[in-house]
Amino acid sequence: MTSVDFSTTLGNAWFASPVFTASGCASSGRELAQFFPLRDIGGVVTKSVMSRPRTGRPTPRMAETPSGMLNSIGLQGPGIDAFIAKDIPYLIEEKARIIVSIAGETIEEYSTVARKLRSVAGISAIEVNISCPNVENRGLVFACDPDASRRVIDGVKRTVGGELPIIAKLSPDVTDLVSIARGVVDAGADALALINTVLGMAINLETMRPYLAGKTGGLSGPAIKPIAIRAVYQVHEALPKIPILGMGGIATAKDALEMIVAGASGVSIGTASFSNPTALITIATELKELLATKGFASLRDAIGFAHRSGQVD
Amino acid sequence: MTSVDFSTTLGNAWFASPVFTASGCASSGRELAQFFPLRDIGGVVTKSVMSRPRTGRPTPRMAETPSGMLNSIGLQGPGIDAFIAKDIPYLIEEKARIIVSIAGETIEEYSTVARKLRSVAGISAIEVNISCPNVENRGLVFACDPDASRRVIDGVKRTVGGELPIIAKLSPDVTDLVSIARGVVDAGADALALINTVLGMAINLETMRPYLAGKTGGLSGPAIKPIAIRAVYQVHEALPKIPILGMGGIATAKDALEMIVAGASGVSIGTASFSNPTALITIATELKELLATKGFASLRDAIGFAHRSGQVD
Amino acid sequence: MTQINRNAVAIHAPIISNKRVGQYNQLIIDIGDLSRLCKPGNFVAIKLGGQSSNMILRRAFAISRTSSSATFGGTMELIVAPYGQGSTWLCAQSEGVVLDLILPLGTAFGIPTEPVKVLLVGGGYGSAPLFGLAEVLYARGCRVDMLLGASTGAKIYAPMEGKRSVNSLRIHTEDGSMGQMGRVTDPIGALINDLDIGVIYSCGPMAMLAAIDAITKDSNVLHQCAVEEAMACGVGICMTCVVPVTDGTGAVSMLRSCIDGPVMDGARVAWDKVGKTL
Amino acid sequence: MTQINRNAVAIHAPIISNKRVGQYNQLIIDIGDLSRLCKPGNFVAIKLGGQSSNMILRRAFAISRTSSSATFGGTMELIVAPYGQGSTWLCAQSEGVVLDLILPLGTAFGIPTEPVKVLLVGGGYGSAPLFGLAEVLYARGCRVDMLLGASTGAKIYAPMEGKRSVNSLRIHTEDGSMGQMGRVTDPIGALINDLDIGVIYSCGPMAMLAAIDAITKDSNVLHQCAVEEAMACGVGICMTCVVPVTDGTGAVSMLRSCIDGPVMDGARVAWDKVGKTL
Ligand SMILES: Cc1cc2nc3c(=O)[nH]c(=O)nc-3n(C[C@H](O)[C@H](O)[C@H](O)COP(=O)(O)OP(=O)(O)OC[C@H]3O[C@@H](n4cnc5c(N)ncnc54)[C@H](O)[C@@H]3O)c2cc1C
Ligand SMILES: Cc1cc2nc3c(=O)[nH]c(=O)nc-3n(C[C@H](O)[C@H](O)[C@H](O)COP(=O)(O)OP(=O)(O)OC[C@H]3O[C@@H](n4cnc5c(N)ncnc54)[C@H](O)[C@@H]3O)c2cc1C
Ligand SMILES: Cc1cc2nc3c(=O)[nH]c(=O)nc-3n(C[C@H](O)[C@H](O)[C@H](O)COP(=O)(O)O)c2cc1C
Ligand SMILES: Cc1cc2nc3c(=O)[nH]c(=O)nc-3n(C[C@H](O)[C@H](O)[C@H](O)COP(=O)(O)O)c2cc1C
Ligand code: FES
Ligand code: FES
Repeated sequence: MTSVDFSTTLGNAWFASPVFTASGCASSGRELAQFFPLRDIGGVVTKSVMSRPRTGRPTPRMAETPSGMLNSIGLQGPGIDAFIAKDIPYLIEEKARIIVSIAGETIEEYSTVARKLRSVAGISAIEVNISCPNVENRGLVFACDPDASRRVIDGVKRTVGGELPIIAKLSPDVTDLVSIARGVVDAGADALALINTVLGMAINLETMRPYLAGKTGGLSGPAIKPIAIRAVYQVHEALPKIPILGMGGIATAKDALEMIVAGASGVSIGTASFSNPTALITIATELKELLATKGFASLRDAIGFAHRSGQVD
Repeated sequence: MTSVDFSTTLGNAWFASPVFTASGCASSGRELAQFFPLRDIGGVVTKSVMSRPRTGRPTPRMAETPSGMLNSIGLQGPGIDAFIAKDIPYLIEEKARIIVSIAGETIEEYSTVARKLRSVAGISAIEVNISCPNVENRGLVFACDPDASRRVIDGVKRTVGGELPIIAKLSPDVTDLVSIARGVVDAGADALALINTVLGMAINLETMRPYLAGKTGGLSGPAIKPIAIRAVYQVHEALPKIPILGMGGIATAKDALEMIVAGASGVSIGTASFSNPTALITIATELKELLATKGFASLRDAIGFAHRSGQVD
Repeated sequence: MTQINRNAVAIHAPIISNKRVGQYNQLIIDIGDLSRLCKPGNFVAIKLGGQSSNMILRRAFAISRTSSSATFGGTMELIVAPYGQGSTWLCAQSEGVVLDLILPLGTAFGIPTEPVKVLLVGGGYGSAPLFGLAEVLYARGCRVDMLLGASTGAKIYAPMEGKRSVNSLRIHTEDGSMGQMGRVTDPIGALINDLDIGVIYSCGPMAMLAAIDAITKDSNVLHQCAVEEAMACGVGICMTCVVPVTDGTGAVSMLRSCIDGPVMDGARVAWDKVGKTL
Repeated sequence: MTQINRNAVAIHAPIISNKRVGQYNQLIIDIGDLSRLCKPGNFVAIKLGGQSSNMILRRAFAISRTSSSATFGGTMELIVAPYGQGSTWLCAQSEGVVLDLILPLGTAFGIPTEPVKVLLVGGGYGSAPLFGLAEVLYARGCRVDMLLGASTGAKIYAPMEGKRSVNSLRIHTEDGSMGQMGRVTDPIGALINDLDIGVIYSCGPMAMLAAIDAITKDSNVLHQCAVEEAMACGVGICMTCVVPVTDGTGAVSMLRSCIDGPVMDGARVAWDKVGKTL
């Protein structure tokens, strides 16, 4: 056992471990609980929940790509009421720390969902997934529109008040990620989640059509790790005081450490759990050892270290 | 030998094969010529040349990533005068078809380089690499700025006149690729090259610093193929009449066909040549067979086929 | 709410043999005592391509049969069609290679408590789990008739020893190169009447399953089918593998075929909505 | 303008043996007649991780020695440090595995036409090509002294049979676990005088090469060094592997170490500009 202080904070929320699930990659938590106790990880980031139940996109919803995969789930889910009634109590019973991811099709929907969560006990933070099409603006993804992103976060912040930290989850598919990040922070985001999937497509040469029923899908997995590391590095450089939950292709403890020294205060593990359901535990255990090997007394010392470590020039 | 008509056109330029090198991935052509005759491929897209000689970025200039690589060469090159004096005559002697890629730090520099090329015989097209930092606008990459992209292409078009086709090479690192594409087409681009590398970073855990001396680098290789396919599909859907030179992660004939049915009139092979110097030949041979197997009488019939093929719905 | 198969564990297990059978490979893998927990219909998720693989997802394979022997604690058989990158890699692995597996996963075929007359219908490698199933049904005293189909004869998987538990075996190929020419679903209607079938068990392409449902819909024949949707995780956490299923009230919801399936009640699958927006 | 090694070809060749030697693996590969075209200093570019590899680039390895035998047409030896994903994979491959190679690549050490006194300096696996070089120099009648260094004893590669072509062998380790404690470059100044050295041949980390240059700069000793920059292609088409080199006039340009190197004239490398913006 190493003596590294492994704890981290996102806004005013404290977590014993910096390793979290990624939204949409752990379902309700029950399935992973068969492989490890949910209280052993930093926390469960739940799949993005909307105001009403959703059946999501037709199948095929996935296609594998080199060192990555495309998905187009379309935010299938039970809706916020059923979620609060069934999923939250289960996670509390399992003593899991909970970050609830919320989504919406309108600015108003985000606030509606957030309002229902305000009075629910046992939640540590709200992650706001703004990578959704805005039905009020030609389906333009909120996270790709600086103004819409700000307004979503502003609405959620006003609804939730100052207590629950708000984590704004951004899309990398933008020209100027730093300015989007600045905008949502100005609007009240306490932390940022980087990155959501990258828009991609694969063609099925048997059918000669896009593989996914939804045509385009979100690219995740190791293929996007360099994009994620760059995003975290750039945003941490511009906004060094804002905690970042880093994700995108993390599959090993080394990947997690790369993300942390680039500027992340915690990491989410998504696609890696699909092939290795105990990935979170392996990564956390090895990350702790790796931090010790590299001479860090605490996780905190490693956050953003790549920006500070001795430049040879 | 199959009887598929393998020829393609980019603007008013005709090529016997749709398989080209990618700019910056074939040096001056001499090195690949040791592995196959340059006249056997669609054409050589030369590395982006600027007005003056450049030494480029310090090393390390590369880092491997899962199914991809990052590079930060910084447009090392001999400058347009030496290029015209030495490289063009060599390629002509080898009977290679030539697409000259040009770059600049200012809108003026692009025109200057284009002006020198105007009177050079033996060139089939000019590819304008607008993924360069604009020194007159805080280093903002031209291709990320709709206005600057348009002005570069407009300048080159005015300089070159209507004869040589102009191919505008775009960066995928933008919020709205289609609008950038529309802009450069309005400004006179005859064709588009999609995609340039994706901005990324890798951290060296030995030094705890970014691997590349230039910190960020361009991600290429199979990892970005889904992003490239999506880009080509989206742009072809919006601008079906504009020929596209598709690239990004093509390593096999199947990859090339995916790109073509997504909407590309030709493909450039970049990173794949690094591990397999004869990749262009293998891909071209197998692509021709694959087209026949799939029942296409000509390459032309396959271009954008994924947009037309029977929808099951 | 359905849960992931409660016996599921991740293990490393060696290949004991790998033989070419027609257009398939038959792999025998030493899984020890776990073999007793695998039921016909369950599947295994396998990591493919080795340590530095560019394939980041597991592939699912139906557990064709299990057995226990003196030499090995217990083994399972897989029937693999070498098709794309992953299955081709798997078929190229030789004896002794250790595989990374998660198993058993998914639901199993329901076994009737009393002997009934059953028809097993398999398409392509879909026949694989039917032989293990036939053994169990036969042991229960059921009359077991089997119907296998494929595009061509080499894609029919019907091992000699498998036929022991089968009262009759009919083969249909689309090109007529083996058995009758035609689709495997063509004779089902007649067979139900002639053989007085009570339950149909099926495994194969979704179109085949849907065609069987169309035949059994207005009859008393039960239809237990193993569906096959593209699966990213196999353990219920990704929501890629969903199939539209109707509940008692007629409402359709998207259920995960990796944990609510692969074996499902054919009558409850909303076949007309597979691959469509609900 | 420099050209890629004109003998370079892409081949598939089997591993004949793979043995652990200290912290290295010694691989012998059957390359047939190509062995005659490989010169000390040349390297080979190898594809790693198999068909479905997530490693898309080849790795370069110095050709340590070549030989021809009765059994095999011709072989080459590589000395590989299992370090990251690629080299670990390579070291795990057993006899019979067929590798995908491009060779020979790069420049070779210049061999003096008359016998001179030479000092060969190797750091870590950098000593690998020096034994093959020693054989050639020794056969030319040169007096060959060798100096090897590493952080620790297990990282010294100095095979028994290699010593046959060497008049003296000195070892320096930073932790003192083998030979003298200290850096391999510490004794060079004295040795040049004591042994009346005319040419230094070196291979190892860039910092070691730079340190040797600092010692030889103001002397008459020639310095032929094999540089090592990260290489994406190995055949001159990517421009990742550049080293700053001065021409006659003092102008510095970035030359590709895969085709203008790896062996370069140490005096022409602008050591203070390596890894810096020009
Ligand atoms: C529950 C379940 C059980 C399965 N059981 C088996 C089994 O017992 N034996 C078996 O071989 N495979 C089985 N599969 C399919 C298997 O998981 C892989 O999809 C298959 O091996 C192809 O993987 P790949 O990496 O070779 O091809 P990929 O490159 O991943 O291609 C996969 C794609 O090809 C299609 N495809 C897969 N196989 C074929 C085929 N033979 N002919 C035409 N198209 C095909 C798939 O629908 C998918 O779109 C099963 C899948 C599921 C979900
Ligand atoms: C011209 C040339 C000749 C070479 N000759 C040899 C040789 O004879 N034997 C050999 O083992 N390697 C040799 N290398 C290095 C080899 O190409 C690979 O870089 C090495 O095997 C590591 O690859 P990897 O995939 O295991 O590690 P990767 O994960 O790719 O890591 C590579 C990184 O690690 C650094 N690195 C590589 N090896 C070590 C090490 N041993 N200790 C510390 N850091 C290291 C590299 O500088 C690079 O930054 C040579 C390289 C070049 C360019
Ligand atoms: C199948 C799947 C479903 C996802 N669903 C969501 C979601 O509901 N909400 C969200 O914010 N992100 C979602 N994501 C994105 C992930 O949370 C994560 O940002 C992304 O996958 C990158 O991380 P990874 O490479 O570790 O998977 C989903 C990703 C996948 C692969
Ligand atoms: C080492 C390297 C150098 C490159 N240099 C250039 C360049 O000079 N000009 C340019 O337009 N694109 C350049 N590119 C981008 C490629 O032309 C191509 O757009 C990109 O690499 C995607 O294709 P690929 O995945 O097949 O490599 C370079 C790419 C690499 C890997
Ligand atoms: S395959 Fe992931 S939920 Fe079924
Ligand atoms: S390694 Fe590509 S040019 Fe040298």
